[in-house]
Amino acid sequence: MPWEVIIFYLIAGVAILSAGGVVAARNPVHSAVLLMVCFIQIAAVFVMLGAEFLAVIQIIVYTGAILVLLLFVLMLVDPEDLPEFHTGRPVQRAIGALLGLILLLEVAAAVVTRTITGRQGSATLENIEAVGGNTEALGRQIYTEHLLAFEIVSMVLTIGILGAIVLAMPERLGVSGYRRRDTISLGHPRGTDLALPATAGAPIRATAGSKPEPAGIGRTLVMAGDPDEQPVVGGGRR
Amino acid sequence: MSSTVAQPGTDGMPVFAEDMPPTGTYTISDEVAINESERLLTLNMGPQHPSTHGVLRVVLKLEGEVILDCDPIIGYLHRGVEKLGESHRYAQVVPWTDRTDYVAAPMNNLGCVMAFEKLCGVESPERAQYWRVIMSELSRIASHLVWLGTHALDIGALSMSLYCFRERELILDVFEAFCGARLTTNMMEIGGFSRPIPDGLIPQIREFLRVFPDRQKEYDDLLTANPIWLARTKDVGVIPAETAIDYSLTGACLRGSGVNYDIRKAMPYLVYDRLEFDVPLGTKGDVYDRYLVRMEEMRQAIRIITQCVDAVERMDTPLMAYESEYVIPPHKGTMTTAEDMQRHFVWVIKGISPPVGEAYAAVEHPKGENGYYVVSDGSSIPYRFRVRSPDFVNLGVLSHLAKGAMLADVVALIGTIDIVLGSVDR
Amino acid sequence: MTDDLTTESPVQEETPRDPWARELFFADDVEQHPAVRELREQFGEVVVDVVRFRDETTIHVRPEYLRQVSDYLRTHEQLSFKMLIDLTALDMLRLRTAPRFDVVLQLYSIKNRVRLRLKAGVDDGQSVPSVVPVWNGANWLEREAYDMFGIVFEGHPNLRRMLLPDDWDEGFPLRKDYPLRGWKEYPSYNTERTVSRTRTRWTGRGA
Amino acid sequence: MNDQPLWLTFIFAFLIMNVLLIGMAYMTYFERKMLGAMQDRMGPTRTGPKGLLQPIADGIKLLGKEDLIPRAADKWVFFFAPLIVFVTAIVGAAVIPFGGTINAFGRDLNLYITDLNVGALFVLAFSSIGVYGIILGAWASSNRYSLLGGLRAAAQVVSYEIILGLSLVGVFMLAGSLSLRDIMLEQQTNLELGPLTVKNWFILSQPLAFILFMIAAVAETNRAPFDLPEAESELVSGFHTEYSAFRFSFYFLGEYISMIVVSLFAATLFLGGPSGPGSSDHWYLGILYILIKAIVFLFFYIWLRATLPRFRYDQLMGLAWKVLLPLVILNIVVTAAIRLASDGLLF
Repeated sequence: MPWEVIIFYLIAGVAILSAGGVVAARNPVHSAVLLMVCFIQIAAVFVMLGAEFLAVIQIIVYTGAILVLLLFVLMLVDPEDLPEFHTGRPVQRAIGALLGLILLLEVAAAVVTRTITGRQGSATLENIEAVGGNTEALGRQIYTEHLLAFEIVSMVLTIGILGAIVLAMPERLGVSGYRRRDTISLGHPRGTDLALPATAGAPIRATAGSKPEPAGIGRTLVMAGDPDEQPVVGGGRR
Repeated sequence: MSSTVAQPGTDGMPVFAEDMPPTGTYTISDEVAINESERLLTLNMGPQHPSTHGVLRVVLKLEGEVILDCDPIIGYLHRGVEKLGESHRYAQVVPWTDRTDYVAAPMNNLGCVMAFEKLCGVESPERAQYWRVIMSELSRIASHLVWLGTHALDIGALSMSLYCFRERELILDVFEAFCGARLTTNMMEIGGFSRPIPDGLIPQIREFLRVFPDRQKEYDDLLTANPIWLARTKDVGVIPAETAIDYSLTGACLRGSGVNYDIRKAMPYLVYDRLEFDVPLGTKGDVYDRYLVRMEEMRQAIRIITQCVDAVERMDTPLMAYESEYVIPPHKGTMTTAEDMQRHFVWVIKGISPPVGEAYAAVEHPKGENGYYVVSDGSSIPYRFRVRSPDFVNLGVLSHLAKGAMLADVVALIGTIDIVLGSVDR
Repeated sequence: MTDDLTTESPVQEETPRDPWARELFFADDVEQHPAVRELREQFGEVVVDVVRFRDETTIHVRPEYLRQVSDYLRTHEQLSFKMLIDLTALDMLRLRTAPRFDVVLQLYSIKNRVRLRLKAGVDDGQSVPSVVPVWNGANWLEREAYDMFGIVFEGHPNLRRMLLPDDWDEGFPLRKDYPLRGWKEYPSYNTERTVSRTRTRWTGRGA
Repeated sequence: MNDQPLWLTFIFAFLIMNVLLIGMAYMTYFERKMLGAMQDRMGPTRTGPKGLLQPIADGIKLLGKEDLIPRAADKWVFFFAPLIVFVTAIVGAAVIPFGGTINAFGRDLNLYITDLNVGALFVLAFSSIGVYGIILGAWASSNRYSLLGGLRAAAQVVSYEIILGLSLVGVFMLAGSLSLRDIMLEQQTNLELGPLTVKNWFILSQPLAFILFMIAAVAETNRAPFDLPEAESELVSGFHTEYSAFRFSFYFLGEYISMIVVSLFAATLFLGGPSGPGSSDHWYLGILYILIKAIVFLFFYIWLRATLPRFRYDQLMGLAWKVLLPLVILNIVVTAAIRLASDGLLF
């Protein structure tokens, strides 16, 4: 058996095992770790197929960004507070299994028909070599033939980002601002009213005699020579 | 407001622990229970934490990186200095004060000694007063250097601490030459100084005065205009003037907010009324203002020391008010004449017995007002010895400031209040 | 500041001098002290005693009026004792029979640049009104006084142990009947030699 | 480029790995000496002549320490996380070219381990996997300081990876390739600037991209002033608070090796890699040049650490998204426009 096939089966085996582990692991963080392993295996399969660019993009985008954000959320979740996936809900489990099976069959059907008919697309090895490599071929395809689709996808993603910001903003300003005001400190005497962020202080006016001198960046220090000079009016509460 | 449920302890004669009713019960107000139901991250910062300046413990309630609640817990370095002060003779109490704020020990000595002198009605001679001013201003610079180094280190400027400690070393050398100790100086005595001033001391101080302004320019270059420093300190921890007064803040925390209260000017002690200096006042009250105020205070301290050294250089008057009965008799004759030896012996063994009364004396410590309140019942041991340490009171504002700030701001806030846990816990 | 002093018209005819002059705060006759004068006028019986020692004025007030007196001194236009410098307590066990404690407040007027000491005598078990509603800075100071003396401040939002551990069950250490080393027997360390007394080979001295 | 037998590549990879490990050890020595010089002190002096054996002593000490595992820790993840950091840091060096193909020992040798046609992206991809070691280690420690450090690391690395990747797009456009060897070769051509003939180093044509790359690289390697995940004044030690002994040393190794790799990477991308006077004739000069360039970057890292305070978390994210990202996109647009205009395609 040639080496490449052995390595391929090795990688594929690990990928399938880790994918199974993603579903089976009880701790969501373990699932995420196994998903990362699975992604890297898939990237390795891409490399074996000669699609280095896809492999690297797979790692950078899926492993390096999306899964990190997923982990970011999972780390904050107490595993005991999660709904239990492994027990109960037989209908959901059955439907899930069915959907998975259908998906698998679809992929199989596509592969099998392609093998039976023996038809090939335009991305043959010769064509790719003629362009100058996988990366170049991909670039040409995206930026010439599928430019419109590409731009639409990027617009959709931008809208998604904006939507996320809009959804997150009121939370930040409203609820958490409200919460911040509402918490009471153990060390704090009268809680709510003083827990508000400090507003501008009492007006400070320099009385005659003191010399406001520029100090630091954009600040002045009043150099008081006389103890009776009181730049601050008021004081105390109420 | 919830009412207190704490019970007073037992009274009267000694009772043993098992008979005592449980005291120190928590008075957790009902509102606090909110925090339990909220899904907040409780972070226990300290007492072993690199940037709580010792053994301060701060319990934080976080939502992400934003602080919703902050509860400073102190007492990990409590040694009962006040109780110890009530069980030693007057002259023996002074060394205890070294151990409170150990980065500016001469100032603590000075406050304590001034309270005793006020109680006894002793006034130290002029030359001793000048030397006291020199030593206290030197310790002000030393304390501010420690503050600057650790504050900058907390915010991440690694090298500042080493530069600051380099200059502090010069000051400690002066202390060592003056009294033999570097940290716990026990420098001041009731009535002045009983030991003569060493010969080379004035040139040594002059050398420091020559070197220091240039070195301080280096700190300015590193921090004052540094954009990251500005981002971390400007508009962080703003204390309005009213809040500062309300929370009884003193020192740079109060003056950073623009309130003109410096004991050296407001109620001059020693010879401060003869010296020319300015009190820097901030305009905004944030961390950056307090930084500027303290930097300027160091420059003013240099100004004061220069004047004092000029004044004291040709002075040849006594250093100790020996004419008073409350002052330790001169060492001079103790080895040769029996009378002197007896007088000295009796003073040391019996101590002094000030008149019945009470006195409060305060000095402008680098961290704020360091007050000593002494009550005498006519015996040779203080009846009550109260240390009003500035950073204990100043630290009370931390929980107010930390609310709504971010986690990284807490270390900036602790740094800007300038605490030394020996002084907070006493 | 100076404007206030000059434009203020004299209130009392018999004293031609300005009633708020700074010298009056240091006058030998303590009754001329503006704060004493005002408090006697305003509160009458509440002022128990006035003492002057070493240029310091101490006003003893009745404990139940401590908060009102404090608030009056703080909000008074001319006296303006806006700063609470210190709050502590005194155990008068050996000096008088009753009341047992004195709550001591050191006040400072930024406007007049003078200090004033307020005292309120309390007995053990009696509570004092907290001055936290007047000055926030009293929060920690009152907690400390409670911690050290066991004086309960009525209305304090968070009265619990401060310097001592939360589960401290040995009473209040700054009371005069509290022995220096505490009530409990603590294991004393370093009194027994844990290393044998055999001479070490290197120093020739006992270990 | 020639195809050489696999065993030769293995030997070269082995050499590079060992050079990196020893280089890392002496990087710590270099850092301590440099910090010492900047802070008016000596640095290590006691172990060996001028303290030269200090890194070795440190290594032995770390191996000899007790390996503590918190009781509440997730053991497998806790074991596994430091290895991710270490391995991914080293793998990045596989695509760094130290020169072209040379003739030595009677055969043609490649002075690089492999020449991937997406080499630059490969380095980025592995540095993005490296953050898993930090996040997972932080989570597995079940310590709150670690957790906060891990959260910071996740947000920081995801943000600054974008800057790092996009700042290279200008370079890729000019070189017309993602292969580091092609980029290196492109920079060995000469550029005629009127009377002046200079090497076509991309720092000259892409100065903005270079600055942005350096900022992002410092953030990506979690070094001061962007060392928030391990900010010792706030988070004690951040993500490796609970790690000790050789598990800690893996984090330590990983951090310093990734610094070295990033420095080599920057030298290759912007400073012409091994190019320099005489390097086309003598291959060893080329290796010397790339090392010197990398050391300049490493010195820059240390210099930053000695000088600057630390950013706050929100300021760090604000810097990435509000300042650096617009600049980096501007750089791409301007470079693309110039490139098109020079090809006559724009107007």
